[in-house]
Amino acid sequence: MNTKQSGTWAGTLWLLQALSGLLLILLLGSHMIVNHYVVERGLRTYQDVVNYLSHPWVVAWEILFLVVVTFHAALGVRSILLDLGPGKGGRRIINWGITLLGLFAVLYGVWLTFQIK
Amino acid sequence: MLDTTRFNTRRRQRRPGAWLHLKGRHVGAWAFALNRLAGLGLVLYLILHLFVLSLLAKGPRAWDDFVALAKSPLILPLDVILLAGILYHGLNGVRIALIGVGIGVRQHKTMFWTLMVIVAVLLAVGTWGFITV
Amino acid sequence: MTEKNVQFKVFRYKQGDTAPHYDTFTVTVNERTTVLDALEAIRRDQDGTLTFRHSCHHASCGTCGMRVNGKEVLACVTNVMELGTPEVVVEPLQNAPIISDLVVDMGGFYETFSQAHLPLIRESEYLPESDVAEGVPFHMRLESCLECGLCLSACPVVGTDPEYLGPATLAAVWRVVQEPRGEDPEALLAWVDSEQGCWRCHAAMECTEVCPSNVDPGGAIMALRGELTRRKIGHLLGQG
Amino acid sequence: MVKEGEIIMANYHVVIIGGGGTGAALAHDLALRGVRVTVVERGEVTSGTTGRHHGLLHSGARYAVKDQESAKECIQENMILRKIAPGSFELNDGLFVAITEEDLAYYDDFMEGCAVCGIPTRTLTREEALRLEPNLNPEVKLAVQVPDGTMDAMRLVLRFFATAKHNGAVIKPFTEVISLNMEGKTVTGVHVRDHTTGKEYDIGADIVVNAAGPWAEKIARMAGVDVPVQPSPGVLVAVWGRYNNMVINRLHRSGDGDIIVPQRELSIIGTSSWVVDDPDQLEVPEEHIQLMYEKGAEMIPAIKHAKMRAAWSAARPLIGSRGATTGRELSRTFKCFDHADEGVEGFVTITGGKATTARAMAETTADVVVRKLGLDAPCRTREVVLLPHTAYYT
Repeated sequence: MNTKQSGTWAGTLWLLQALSGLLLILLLGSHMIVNHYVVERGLRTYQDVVNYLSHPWVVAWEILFLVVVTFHAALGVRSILLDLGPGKGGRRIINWGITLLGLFAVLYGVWLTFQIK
Repeated sequence: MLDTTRFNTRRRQRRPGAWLHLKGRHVGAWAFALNRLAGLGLVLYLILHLFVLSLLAKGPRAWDDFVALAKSPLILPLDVILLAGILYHGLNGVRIALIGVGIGVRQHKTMFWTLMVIVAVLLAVGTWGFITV
Repeated sequence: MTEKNVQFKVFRYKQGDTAPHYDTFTVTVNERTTVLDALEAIRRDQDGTLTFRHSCHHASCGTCGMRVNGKEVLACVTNVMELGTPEVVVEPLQNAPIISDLVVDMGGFYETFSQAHLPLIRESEYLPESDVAEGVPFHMRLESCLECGLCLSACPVVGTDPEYLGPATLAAVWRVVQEPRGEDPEALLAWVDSEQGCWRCHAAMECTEVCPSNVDPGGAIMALRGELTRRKIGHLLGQG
Repeated sequence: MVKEGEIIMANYHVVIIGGGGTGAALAHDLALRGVRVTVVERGEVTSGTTGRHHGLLHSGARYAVKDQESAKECIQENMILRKIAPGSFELNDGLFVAITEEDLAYYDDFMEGCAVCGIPTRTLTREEALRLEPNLNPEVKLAVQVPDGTMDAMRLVLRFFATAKHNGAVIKPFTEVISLNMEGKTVTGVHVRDHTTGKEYDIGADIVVNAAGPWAEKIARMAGVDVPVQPSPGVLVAVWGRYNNMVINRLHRSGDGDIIVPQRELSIIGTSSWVVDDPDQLEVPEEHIQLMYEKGAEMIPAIKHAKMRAAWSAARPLIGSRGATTGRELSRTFKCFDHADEGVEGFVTITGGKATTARAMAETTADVVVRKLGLDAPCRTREVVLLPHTAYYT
């Protein structure tokens, strides 16, 4: 029997992709509603953004959003690349590449949050 | 032997664009291709969005100039496209997640069209919001 | 019976050719004529070198799978007039090596498919209200899957990834899980619980659309995922 | 493997013309006897008559009154096939149903014929029959259960091919015989055209076997001999849905539309019978399709409104002189011709028979072939279990 596989991770990742997608509906929904409607007339000025991010809960919420959206995006891109049949070595490169890019995006976002004063 | 010397020399061609060959295909394949295109679009937007946010690090001037640009009516269609992508990818994603664990597999087309109605309604509401806000 | 002339634009390729081409043949058809009938008429009356696979002529053997006007069909049950096009384009299945003209090599398919160890016959679902005949030692019927390869040709993922197990094999595994008959469903479930197995599918459901024999490979793949997900969650809960 | 142009010194080489059930079983038989075999087939294997039959594993009961030679072959082969090809059949038995008083009058002859031929039977009352087959015509008078079955017309044959390949036989589909190579009055091989490459070449052979079914006459003529084959087409109709569990036959002298075979998602009604000169000219006459529906509905009324899946024709290769009118009067038995009798050496024809008796046809033919080659190799195909059909491709 064919045993070239990456074990049960495939299923777990698929489930995480589905769950992160469902979570994003909540997170992205609130991100858009808050950013554009709750703050009166939306986050228009730099000062608006600074005020908005002055609440620690807001920062935590936005960072969570960033983490989940990056995770979902990274897995999605990985899935597209895996569909191209990259072979064993290719799969390893894709896995590492996607992980590093995702980590970079998250760290950059967190760093950015603390740049705004 | 089925004359394998000859048969095995011919390997099947890979078709990396197979998912985009939609002629003669059905709703499911279209839904999948659109989902992937929307997803790719959203990844690009995410990168762009993060890049734009770097303006925040450069201080109020840079940001406020950008917001002024983003408020121009020329950007509105792009906003609508973005919202359409988000709504489509999100709601079709719900469908894929459900059928992916065996829920409503036989009704997947009905589910698709129902969700598309919801997408259309939300898109209309959202567009109205863009115009009026 | 009304008759009319239909143009058949047929994919042609012989080993050694630098590139494939299309030949056009005119065939007189009536309301009963199938694409397979037309191909036989072409070979008999116009070009004896045309190659295509066929055997049972009633959608039971699965050999005459091909693409007609861009859709995967069994030529033997595809009525020419019902296609409604003045020109009928006939091409080989996708995602398999071409041997010649409309003939593709099914070897790669069977290499994967045979690993599912699906027996040719299955338990028979008897007609409602009927009994089992006394003295019949086994109550079985032939499996529904014709092994025709239409699903593999229509699948958007098989086209891009040669290592993907593909809808027919995954459906066969699901059949064995449902009805093991001496095979080991655990080993098969472990086999398909992989990147190249049931998780590779994107639920485009083209396999189910084109299946000529009600196998519903797409449903089978989703059922495999459901089964594996239940097990995974059960495992997590059992540990937690 | 026999390569093109390679001269086989080690042992004898037999070329079989025709990749149907007979050619497959013969390739398997000869390969087991240690003979090198090449099968050439004009199209895909089983694309001629073999694949197109209704998929009935005959018990022989159908021929038990009028054609007992064929009936005996059938029951004997039926039992052998169950042993050597397990898993290839729907072993659901068959019922011969008497619908009319006239059918009932045939019962005694039928039972006597089955007894003579060694076909086991069990008579069922009307109620018993309807309990087994609730879709039967409620007018049914009685039914007789016999060991019929459903087979996969192609895959059983692929199992013969797969096993033959495994034992060294070479199968060449899409390879059409253009002419027979002859030295004087001896056939020395075949000149073929490979339709996958468009190239023509010769294959040498110690003996060429003509197993071309209804095309056997055409091949024989290439060697200047004649075989009495009468291509006799029949129409079959497949409808969606399984209307019966068992094979349903009409209890009467064989006639049109008197068999319904359940197969996969379908039920198959057969057949009609007429005769043609050219087995490539197979019509599917509209009135025959209607006849299948009508006659089928006499046994299972619901058939009348069943949705049609396919209608097609298959040409039986019956043995008989030209001039037969319907083909029904011709025997279903088979015959092997050693054309040395007509002065042509190295050339044997096998024809007639049925899918159920393909193995026996092969045994008889292989006996003739090894005798001609001067070999002493007994037949082993009664015992050797066949490989699965997938092994043909892998």
